[in-house]
Amino acid sequence: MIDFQLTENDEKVLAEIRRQGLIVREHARYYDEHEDEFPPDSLPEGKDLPNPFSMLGGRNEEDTPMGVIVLLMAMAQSWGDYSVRIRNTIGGLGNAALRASGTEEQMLRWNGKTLAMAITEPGCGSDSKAIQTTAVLDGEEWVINGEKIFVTTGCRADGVVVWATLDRAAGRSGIKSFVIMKETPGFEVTHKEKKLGIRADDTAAMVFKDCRIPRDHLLGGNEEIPKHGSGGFRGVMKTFNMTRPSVAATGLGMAMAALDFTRDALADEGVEVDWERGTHSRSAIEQKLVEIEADIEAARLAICHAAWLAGRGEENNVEASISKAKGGEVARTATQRCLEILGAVGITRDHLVEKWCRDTRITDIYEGTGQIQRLIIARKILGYSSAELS
Amino acid sequence: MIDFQLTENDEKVLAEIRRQGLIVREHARYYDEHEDEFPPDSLPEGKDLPNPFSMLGGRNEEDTPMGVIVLLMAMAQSWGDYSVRIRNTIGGLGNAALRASGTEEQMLRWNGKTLAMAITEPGCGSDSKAIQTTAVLDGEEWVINGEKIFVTTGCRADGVVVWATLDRAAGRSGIKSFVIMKETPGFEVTHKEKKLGIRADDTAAMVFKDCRIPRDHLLGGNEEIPKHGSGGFRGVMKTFNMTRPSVAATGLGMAMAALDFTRDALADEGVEVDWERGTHSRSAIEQKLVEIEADIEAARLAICHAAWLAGRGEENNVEASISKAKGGEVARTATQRCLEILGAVGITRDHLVEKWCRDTRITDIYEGTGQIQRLIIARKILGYSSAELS
Amino acid sequence: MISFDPTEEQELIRDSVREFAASEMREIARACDEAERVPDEFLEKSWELGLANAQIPEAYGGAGLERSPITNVLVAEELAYGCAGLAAAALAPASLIHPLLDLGSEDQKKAHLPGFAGSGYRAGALALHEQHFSFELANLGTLAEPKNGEFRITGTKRMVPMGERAELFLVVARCGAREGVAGLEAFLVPADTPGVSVQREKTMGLRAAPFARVEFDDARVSAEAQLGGEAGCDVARLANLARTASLALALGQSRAVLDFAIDYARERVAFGQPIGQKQAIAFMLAEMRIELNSMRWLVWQAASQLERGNASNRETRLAQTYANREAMKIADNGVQIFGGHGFIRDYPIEMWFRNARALTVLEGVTAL
Amino acid sequence: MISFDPTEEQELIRDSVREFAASEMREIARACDEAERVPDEFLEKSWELGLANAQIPEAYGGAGLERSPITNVLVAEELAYGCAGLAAAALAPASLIHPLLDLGSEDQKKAHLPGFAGSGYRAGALALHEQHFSFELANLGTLAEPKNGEFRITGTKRMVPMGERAELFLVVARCGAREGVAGLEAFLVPADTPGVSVQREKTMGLRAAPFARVEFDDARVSAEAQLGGEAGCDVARLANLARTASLALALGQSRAVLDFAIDYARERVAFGQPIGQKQAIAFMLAEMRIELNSMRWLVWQAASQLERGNASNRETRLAQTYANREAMKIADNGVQIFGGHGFIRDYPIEMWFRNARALTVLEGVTAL
Repeated sequence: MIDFQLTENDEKVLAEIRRQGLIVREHARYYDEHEDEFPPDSLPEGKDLPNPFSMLGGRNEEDTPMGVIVLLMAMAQSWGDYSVRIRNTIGGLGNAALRASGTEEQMLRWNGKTLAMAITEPGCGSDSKAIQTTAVLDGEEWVINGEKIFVTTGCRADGVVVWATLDRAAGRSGIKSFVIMKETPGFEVTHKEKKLGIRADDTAAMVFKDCRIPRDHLLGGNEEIPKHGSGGFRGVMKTFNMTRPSVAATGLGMAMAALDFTRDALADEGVEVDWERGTHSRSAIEQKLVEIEADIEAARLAICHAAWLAGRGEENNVEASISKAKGGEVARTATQRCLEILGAVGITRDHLVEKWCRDTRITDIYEGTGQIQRLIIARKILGYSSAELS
Repeated sequence: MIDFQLTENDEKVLAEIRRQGLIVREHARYYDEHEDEFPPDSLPEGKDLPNPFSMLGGRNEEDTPMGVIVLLMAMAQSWGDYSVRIRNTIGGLGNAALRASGTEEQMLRWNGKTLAMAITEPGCGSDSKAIQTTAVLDGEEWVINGEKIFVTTGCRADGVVVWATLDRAAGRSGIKSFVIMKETPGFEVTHKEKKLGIRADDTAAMVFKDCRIPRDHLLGGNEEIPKHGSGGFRGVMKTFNMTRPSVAATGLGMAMAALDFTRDALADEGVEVDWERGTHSRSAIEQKLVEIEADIEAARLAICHAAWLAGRGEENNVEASISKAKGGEVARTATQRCLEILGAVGITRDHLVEKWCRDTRITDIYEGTGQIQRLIIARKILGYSSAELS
Repeated sequence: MISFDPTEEQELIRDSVREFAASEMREIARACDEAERVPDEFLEKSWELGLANAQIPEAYGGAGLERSPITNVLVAEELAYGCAGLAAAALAPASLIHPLLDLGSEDQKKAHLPGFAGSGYRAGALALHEQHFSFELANLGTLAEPKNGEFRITGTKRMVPMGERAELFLVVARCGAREGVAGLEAFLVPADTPGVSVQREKTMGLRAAPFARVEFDDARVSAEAQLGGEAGCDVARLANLARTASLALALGQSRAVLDFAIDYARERVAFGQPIGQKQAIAFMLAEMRIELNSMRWLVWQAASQLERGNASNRETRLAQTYANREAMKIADNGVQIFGGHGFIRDYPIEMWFRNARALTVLEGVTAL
Repeated sequence: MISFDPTEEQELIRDSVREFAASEMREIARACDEAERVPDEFLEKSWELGLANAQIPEAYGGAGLERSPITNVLVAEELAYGCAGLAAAALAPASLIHPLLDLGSEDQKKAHLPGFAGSGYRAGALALHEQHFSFELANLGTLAEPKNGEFRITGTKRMVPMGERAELFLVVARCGAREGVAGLEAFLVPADTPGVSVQREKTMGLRAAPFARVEFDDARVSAEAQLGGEAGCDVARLANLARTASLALALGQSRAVLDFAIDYARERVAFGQPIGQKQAIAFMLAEMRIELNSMRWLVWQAASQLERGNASNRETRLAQTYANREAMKIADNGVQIFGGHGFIRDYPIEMWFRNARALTVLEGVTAL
């Protein structure tokens, strides 16, 4: 049955997250301005507050499916703040990779550890097949050498899932991912990046220098290099199809925060959208508010759709990219337009909108830029290989 | 001196064209609905009206330079109608080519003849180096073979400037242009295209079958094929740098007509822009009107700038493409947005706005699509050859 | 819950309409557009399929399919994938039938529904739009004055779908002193009522569907003509049913443009390659695909609110703002991808461009 | 006539400012942004160049360059090409000087201009913006009440450029009963007037330029403080001088972003090619180039109207609508082209992004 209405159970969970989000926000500016400090693992105010994820227990068939509600929760969480959380219990992107591609034994072994994901290198952005980091098997150990940047939660994670190539000549097929824990000799986190936004967030640069890890740290365990073009890259892509909608959801939550602030601030000054009216009897600002809200809603539904497909185990390659492309674009433009509406006072640091505008700017860049997503979509709908359309 | 104000002399000429344009408009719908008929060479109402071009005599140094005023006149003319004119005295695009590349003798020989320009072929749109029409020298005659489409004024012109290749292997360098007059055996106009807009306009498809023309019909007279890449194509490009702003101007004139209609119609219903007010005290419709007007003004100035450079004999390759890209985009989107504002009644054929919306849709396509213009601009600013950026 | 899953029944209906669109619409669409007429044969076939009237309950002689705005979105998308103009013609009666089903009194249903449950196509139409360029439902000017137990209707309605052929109009008019939408009511006005005159509209797009200008010059109808009876009806809901239906047509229209453009981009060679292999074209297509998705969920959401009996003002306005804009952009870029061929009528796309511009400014071609 | 030709003198000025931007601004810009301060040394050098005060007539001790809003557009573009934040700091005094030149009474010029014609940087600032999110000149709330031959000024001004350092404010306030812009006047208020308090603003962008929040709590100034004397002044012109100046800064800011992006696109290799050879990136750059041109002519046109002494309401609003939108888009796409590097502060572009967002919502950083 096609439906778009959240149940009471759904609303209850989301309301709790938003309530906690308002607490979290009290700390958001501080950690934005003190980027050398990490937000605490948990806020003292949160001690007696329920964990919204634990509230997912008592759900039934009429409620929004798990795959979708989890992303709505992600939106609600970043609606509070991107970096500061009541408690930081959610793993990094590496944990998603572990869940998607790890063996059962591996999932057990690293259960409870926070794993970051290290893909990007100074010389390669969205072009993951250009990866220079190497993994060479030496006896029962892999020797890893290379440099990674833009590793989210890289400073604070317990370990990192690192993409490295077994054979550069094999292109994408030669790329495998490895779990490397923090204490491993030869693994060094070189610095925390200074950024436009999500400043409190931990974005690391790291170096691997003859870093040796046990043979069974290869994620999934398959050491074979598939024949060129036969899709050994698929495991990685499978991860993306779960993470892309999540990344989009996180960005969109901040855009929602910006719109909510803007809407409330203007309502205080007497400017409010009357939904019964159309363009011909709206003010210019009301029209802008409607347009921003429509964009946000479109992105929200695109994210829900991609997640819904994933939750049913259906192929969602195109839809995951759509959700990321749309979500990334809306996250940044919606916040920019909120500032446009709010004018001179909006760009002061009296309020968080300017921060949300900076924070959301990453959404359309990391985990595959909007351009990469469009390439993926275009190839699929045109039936082209990456050689035919690059 | 940087200046943007039209002089009284300027205004007088333009006002006269607009006055005649209002007469012309009375016939516009008829010829749109009767596309098998050609608008007359001159309208009877125009018999005693001055020729605005003859009004350009008494101008002085303070007036807008000739290169620019001529394009403002083109805008004012298509503001009346694209196809119907008080009198059809202006030559076709072939005449511009003749002026730009013809020898003095050729200019004299075909003086007073209307010449169309035949470039596009069924297999090539914006890709002019893919031209299949051939010209082979046989004694003192060229033998032309090939098929051309989208030849503006091709049905009614006295002759056509045809692009043909002397040597396909030479690519662009092998392409030359030839003047072929209507009575020439082997030259047949096969049909008048049925179109979305500019329906009264004469857009021909034609075939050349062993069509023989005297050797001196080669425009410019230079039979040599320049070495690959040495820019034998430049003559053609030079033409474009004059015609691209003109084509943009013609499209923009119609967009101006659409905005004027929309503005007046809404003013009659009490909706009017107060220029002293900003976004926060405008209605949504006023805001849209301001945005459309800003776009139109931007395109108008880009066209003026490209023409101004051309008039001074300065290189205007990038600016000509900018004027065409901007003009083409604004011509179509402005008219589309006017219809959006005018709502249900706007899309009826009671008014001309729907016609302007159809008519302007060609502006971003012919004489090089907006995409081709962007390629040209990008190559230039990035310093890339067409091989490096294609 | 949030779910994107049509029911099995909805999927069956969608498949059959998809087939109908492929076999009965595509081939005749261009000729109908050029001739500005819809063939009776097509209307009769559409009627047999129950496109506009399948949700009339059995009690009134209908097929008794579940009343479902969501099902109707699916139907409208598939039909408009065939041709938005022909779709508008086939679905026009639904602009009266569905509001009547939702908002009519028992007496009104008894009186009017059986007529639309018969075996031959029967036109009826919502008369909503008016003469003003700054038309807006809340400012609508047609008046229904109660006098001596009658309503006297005066005003000019524009762009009434299938207006020439309609036997019954559902006329939205201002009634009483209240301002805005709250002051509006709808009236069932037979076309042969004295004072009603109908004149064909000439339009830019959707030419296969004949629209009409309908003048009401002191047209008198009985008190029973007021939709919903004495209590009146929720005109906001009526309008949202109509708006969302137009948006559903925009979905199918846009999907078709995307498919045309994909095929053309794969076939058309320029500069030695199919143009689809150029990022500039490929990205335009990706953009269309992205927006088509986004449009669809917004429209489904609005319909889902209507199906739940909610007002759907917000959801409809969001869908309208977004989908109209994007549908136009998709058609416009479709033309651009076709280049010169986008401008000539030997190729399909120019008709779809005109249909897009027309469709996206109308709020009352049909109703969900 | 329509002409795009700067005078020879304007070209000379433009060249020298261009050189100044290259040698004195680019290198220190990032450090100033991070420290949120502008070095005195820079301000003094900018002062020596006469950026803000060269048009003060010789009679008041100035350099006596021709008063020309067009020249000032050229200057602002070049300065902002160096850094919009530093440009705002250097040009802030012009937000007071230029309106004073155009609209001040003879007495006011005599009293205040010599102070700005001296050899050391002297801050003065236009106090225009206010506390409301829906701020709009016509609805401005600061009041100037005439009482006992004085004006009593009450209100909060926001985002006053160089406000902490300013010795004199030009305060726009409502005076008298007339509504809208017609009811506004401007007042010369010394910073040490009792009731005036100044507080540093923390901002998203333009951090090199210290902005301030200035409160006027029953600040009393003499009748002579009203700009233009008893007759008052044309606040619409004053506002247009300020708006167009911000737009001129947006030109230089956008041109710089384009140049950064071109260089990066040529250098950065991905998928085996410089990213500039990809149409998706190349077309973004072409788009920026197109819009940069269009912005520039619209801004020049507005300035040209001001130079002719015309109101320039329409031309300024058109330029504002267009240039603010496009400047933001250019900066936003600049970040996108830089990808991950666009987001980290080791690369320049993130600062330009913040400056773009700040600049394009302000109407009073300086004045032409």
